[in-house]
Amino acid sequence: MEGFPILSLITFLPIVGMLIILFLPKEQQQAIRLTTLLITFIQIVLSVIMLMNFDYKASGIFDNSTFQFVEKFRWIEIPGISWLGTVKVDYFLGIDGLSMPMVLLTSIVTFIATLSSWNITKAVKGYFSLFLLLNTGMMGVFVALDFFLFYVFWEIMLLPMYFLIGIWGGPRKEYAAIKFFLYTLLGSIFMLLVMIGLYFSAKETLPDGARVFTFNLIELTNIANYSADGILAPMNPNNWRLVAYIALFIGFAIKVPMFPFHTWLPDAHVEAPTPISVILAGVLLKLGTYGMLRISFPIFPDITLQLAWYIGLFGMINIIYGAFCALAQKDFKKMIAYSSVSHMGYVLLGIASLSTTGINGAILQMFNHGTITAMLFLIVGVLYDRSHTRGIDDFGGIAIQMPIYTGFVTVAFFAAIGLPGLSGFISEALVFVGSFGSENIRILAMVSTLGILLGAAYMLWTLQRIFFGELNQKWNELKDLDWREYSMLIPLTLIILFLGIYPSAILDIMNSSVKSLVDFIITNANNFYITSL
Amino acid sequence: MAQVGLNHFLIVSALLFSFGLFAVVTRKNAVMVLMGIELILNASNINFIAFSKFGNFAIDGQVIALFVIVLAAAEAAIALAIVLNIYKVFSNVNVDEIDNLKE
Amino acid sequence: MNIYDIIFYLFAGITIISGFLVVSVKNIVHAAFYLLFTLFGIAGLYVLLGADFIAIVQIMVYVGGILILILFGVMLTNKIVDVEIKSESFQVIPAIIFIGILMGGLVFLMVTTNWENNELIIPLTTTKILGNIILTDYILIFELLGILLLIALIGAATIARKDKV
Amino acid sequence: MTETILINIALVILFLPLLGFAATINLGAKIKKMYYFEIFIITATLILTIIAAFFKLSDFVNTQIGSSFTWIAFDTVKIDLGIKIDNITVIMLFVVNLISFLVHLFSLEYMKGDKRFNRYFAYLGIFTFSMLGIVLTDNLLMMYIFWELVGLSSYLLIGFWFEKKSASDAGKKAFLTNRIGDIGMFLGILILFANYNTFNFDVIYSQINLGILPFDSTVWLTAAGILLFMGAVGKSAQFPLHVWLPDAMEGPTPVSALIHAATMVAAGVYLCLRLFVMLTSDAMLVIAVVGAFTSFLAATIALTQTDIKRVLAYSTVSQLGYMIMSIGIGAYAFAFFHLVTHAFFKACLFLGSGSVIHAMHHSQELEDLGGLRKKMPVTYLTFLISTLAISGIPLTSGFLSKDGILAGTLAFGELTGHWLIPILGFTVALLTAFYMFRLLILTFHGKPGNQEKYNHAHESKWVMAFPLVLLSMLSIFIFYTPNPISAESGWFLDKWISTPETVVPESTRFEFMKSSDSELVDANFVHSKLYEETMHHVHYPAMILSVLLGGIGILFAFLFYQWKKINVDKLTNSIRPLYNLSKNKWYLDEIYNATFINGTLALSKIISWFDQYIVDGIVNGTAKITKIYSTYIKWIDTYIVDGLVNLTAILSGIIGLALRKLQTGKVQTYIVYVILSLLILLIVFKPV
Repeated sequence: MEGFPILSLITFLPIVGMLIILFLPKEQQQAIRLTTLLITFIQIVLSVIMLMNFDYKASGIFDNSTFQFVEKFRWIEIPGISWLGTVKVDYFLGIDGLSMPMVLLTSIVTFIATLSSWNITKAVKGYFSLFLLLNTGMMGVFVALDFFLFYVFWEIMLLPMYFLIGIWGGPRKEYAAIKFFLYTLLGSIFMLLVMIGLYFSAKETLPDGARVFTFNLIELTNIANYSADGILAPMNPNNWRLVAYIALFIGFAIKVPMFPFHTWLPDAHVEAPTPISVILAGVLLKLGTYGMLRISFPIFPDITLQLAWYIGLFGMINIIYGAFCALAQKDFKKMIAYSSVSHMGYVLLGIASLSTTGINGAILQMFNHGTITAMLFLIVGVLYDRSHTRGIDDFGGIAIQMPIYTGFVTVAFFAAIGLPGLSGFISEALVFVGSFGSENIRILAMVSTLGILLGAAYMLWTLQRIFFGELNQKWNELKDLDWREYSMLIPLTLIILFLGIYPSAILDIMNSSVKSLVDFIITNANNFYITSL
Repeated sequence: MAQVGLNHFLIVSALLFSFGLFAVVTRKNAVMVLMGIELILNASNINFIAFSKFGNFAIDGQVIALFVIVLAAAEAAIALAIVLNIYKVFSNVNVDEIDNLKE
Repeated sequence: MNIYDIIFYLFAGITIISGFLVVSVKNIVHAAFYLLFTLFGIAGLYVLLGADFIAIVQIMVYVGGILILILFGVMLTNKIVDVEIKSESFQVIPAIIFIGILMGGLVFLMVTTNWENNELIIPLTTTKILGNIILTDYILIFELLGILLLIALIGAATIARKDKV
Repeated sequence: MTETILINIALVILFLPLLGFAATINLGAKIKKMYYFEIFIITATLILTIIAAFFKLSDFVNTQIGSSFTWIAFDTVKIDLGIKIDNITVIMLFVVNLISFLVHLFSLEYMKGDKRFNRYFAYLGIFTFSMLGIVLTDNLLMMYIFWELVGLSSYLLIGFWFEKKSASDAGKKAFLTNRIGDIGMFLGILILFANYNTFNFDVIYSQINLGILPFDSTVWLTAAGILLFMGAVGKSAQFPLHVWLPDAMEGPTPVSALIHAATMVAAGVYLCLRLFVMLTSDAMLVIAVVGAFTSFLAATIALTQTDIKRVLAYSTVSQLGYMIMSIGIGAYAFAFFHLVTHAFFKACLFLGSGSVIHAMHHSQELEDLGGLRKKMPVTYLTFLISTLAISGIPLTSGFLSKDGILAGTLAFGELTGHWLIPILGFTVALLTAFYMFRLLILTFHGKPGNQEKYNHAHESKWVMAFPLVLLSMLSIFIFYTPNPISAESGWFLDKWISTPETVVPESTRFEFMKSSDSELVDANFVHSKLYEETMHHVHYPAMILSVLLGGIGILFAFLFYQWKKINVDKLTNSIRPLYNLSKNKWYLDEIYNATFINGTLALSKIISWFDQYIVDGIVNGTAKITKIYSTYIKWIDTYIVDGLVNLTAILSGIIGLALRKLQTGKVQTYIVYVILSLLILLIVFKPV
């Protein structure tokens, strides 16, 4: 695998696909769909190849030499602007145990979402072009190791998402799309500010010995690279690190979405077409927490330690608040959307524990939530396609009419509830074990267990209202699943079952990275503390 | 009068440039205008070569001068062709009467 | 005053005087002949500046090419029978004022500017150097000029063609 | 037979039902007769269980066998899963598999013609698998995993007839109520894991034994014990979480027999047995009080219920309360003993009621029944034997176990002064005998309530009768001990079950459980000599009292319902409030509905409103303010900024008109302008 640019390939393959699609005539809808399917399938193959060549012992995080499949060369270089110094941006890709599961998740979810896009009939060409562009953006964020590049990919995602919701969405699509766009853009602005602040605070040493300002995420974690008067330098007694951290955190929290920045999510989900909801919930929400783990935590270990309790607090609020909101919803899709809010709370709680168990659990939860929620949205989509309504109370007794579908629904719902044997359980359990074990947020963890109960309550109540009881005669024409829906639901079910029984398949990938992240935060936070004294 | 140096050449070129411009501005006949332009181009060429000798441009100045000559040739050819066309249309080549650009 | 200076003033005088005559005489044919002298004078200045090859090119292209072309233009646009080929001037007074200001300004600029002045020893013959540099550093421009000339050739022929198809 | 073989057999026993489930659920839609596969699987499991139990109880009776593997490992965390086979395990295995087998058989006839027949058997399969997992596990995590899985299968089976709203409601209620208990249990597990970094029972106990306490405090140890007990409160339907079990009777009757009477609800008791050694005296007292109160509460409710299955359900709750109480007072062995005997006779009672319901075409109200003794002799006889057993009449298994528990409560009262517990215990014995015989008389004696249905009723087929006969046989003392009045000398208690030594620090033990008071007798550990002696000492008084109370209860039942010497209606009228209290289950459902359920729903509505109008309102408000702001900006823009621009335009127009004069249209003029301007620029920006 040495030297083969597999990360660039997996990232930019969708762009190639997009170009192919742009050259296809508009009428060739089937060819367009098949191209997209092929591209996403190749991505799965590539990520599996990556997984097979993945070194489970290499930790990454702050250690340049242990990143894998690294591609690095100068992308932008503007020499000699007087006060700026040499502006240089690297094209720097690489993965470690944090990003590998996310790359895997992205390729799986996009593949499933492609299948689910089959019944999009409006402007097929445009849809799939944007879809593939979105795909590149997501992949890019997970593999970029240069802040600038990260930011570029982050923004690339935004635009296609805006159009995908705004053109192919439901009745209030414009509102939802613009809300999503503005919200996320707000987050991006915060991120941009911090990015620039970091840039002028640290310098990296080039191989030829020159010292230049840097966007390199790995170099930014090294305290030795900061200049003493940098605005975000830890040893600067008047530094702005706390403010920067909060700004960055808000930027990521909007994506998570964290209370009180979550209100774009229900609207976006309800209005977005099914495949886009799948991607939104399956991948996009993970970007926020991934960003925290990749950027906030290693670069600001001191503040992270300082604010861990608040992160945990917001995690707890998310869990309980989201669950209560979900309980009150009358719209099936909105209910699932709020359940996402609740489930992402577990991720926040897990990372706030700053323990290997908690963070392992959090990343596993990110993966599991990706697959489970993807499945939940597909399920909503299946029902919506047939009945054109999403009101929970409009249904009743669907289990009689669609028994196999109900079987899949049961699996997905119980996975979301955290039933042992399905993947959701082990990640939630690890999050709780980790956060309870961390003395700092023990109380929060104890309160959060209420979420387990509420989660079961809203899920089962919905299950009952839609599927059980007498068959509502309005729906006695509904057909059970067709082959395409099987092909979407069965792989996800298998993944959910497999990870429920053998979670180590994902846990082993990230063990060493998570461990070194936690060690790094703990040791460095103390160092920083001493220097700032 | 001092030793002949850069300035002398530049002054010659400045005068030549002014004459050329004067021709361009005042003469009615398009061919005369063309001659004025030739003068202007030559004036600039003198500058190029003078700077080539006295400035920092080394041989490059001469090369540019060469290119200017070539351009001048091309320009003359095209310009005369245009003049012929104007003549065909207006039956004279007096530029002051050809003011369709106005209004 | 050494011999170099004398030769300079000689050529400069030829150039300026004949240049002035070019723009001041009424008869176009005369003006064209004065232009011939001007071009010769400039060629002499080139020689003084060590640009032997350019000087030759100046004579060959300008005198042999452009000047002939201009004469043809004069002939073609004035009836030959009309012996008195004259060209009138207009707006002479304002033009003189403008040009006077311009000339003054230019000379002022030329004289007062603090030019970098480090006189180079130009080699005796520049032809070989020019050839080298044109075909290496300036090859692109060279090629483009070639194309430009071709375009000019075709363009001139097309524009001047009698009947438009 | 070696230990390895035994372990392998145990694993096969565990996973066979899972195979049955997976095959039946997936192929059930295609293959009509798939349920035979499930029957085959359960039969094989039962045979293997009998083999395993036989060898364990003969060859390895005093050894504990176990095996584990690492499931998840990272950093310093290592999560092992494993099984542990001791005597309790194999006896439970036997009980679960036997009853499961009999219920499978019974269901063949009972569920005949149901459109989801295969799925029903598949659900039974996954239930059996999960229950066996609980029984076999050697650690808390796996216990929790299977704990949830039995919850799932219970949910699926209660809501099996999901077309009925009451059935799906009951399933949901069962699952959610259990979840409340599970949260407590989960927190308890978290406390232990956070301190000992393992889920394994034995490792945790050995750590506690070394004096390592959770967070270095006995309070946390007590808390852990009580929190874990909360899991049992949910699963074993103890007050205040008992409300789900009566509703769970919406499920098919064989399911009630298997899950909600014999096995799953006993899982809570089983958990407490596993936890017994780490319970502090405070935790034990809580457990004892909860158990005693539950058994009393349920018994009073059972007095007035008119649905045959509900009476049995409340009697189950009551008996489970007995077992829990028994653990709380330290009568470990009798708790387990009662679990086993109760499993058999209560399964028999439920299946008997199923037989009646089947015969009466799904009529289960007591007023429709009556006089079935002659129509259904086998059912009647087996029902009678089981009723005698649950009432604690000598020569039955129930007498032995119940008597032990009551003696334990007396001894406990004598040793600690908590007399409330024995008083409640004996009251319940009286009430149990009364309401059980009320049920028996109203069902089988007297006149038929519904003549038409009565005429069609007939004795059940052998697949339904055989389980009844077998289970009622197992309610006779001889299977447990040769001595009909004391179980202590029987193999069950003497050889197989012995009370383990508690590991909690001395300061947190009951006075009578101090280690100075224990000794080793015949390789069996006697955890408290004083307690044993006291129990012996009170044994005969307790026995006489309990038989007497049972007899009185039966007598009153006959007086009320058989001979009608006392007018029931008159009596109920005179104690109307008490009657209503009992009839309406102490209004607990209503109270819960009004407070917790409606409270939660109202809270969710409030929060949702808050979300929609406040949080999102702020967002939209910001947008609106921006919009308003922007209209003002637009005004400024139109009239001031744009005004300036327009002014500029007008000005430039005027200037342009003036300057137009300069425009001659002649190229030359323009050139002059250009060059002059250029010259000016050059002069102005001339470098020095």
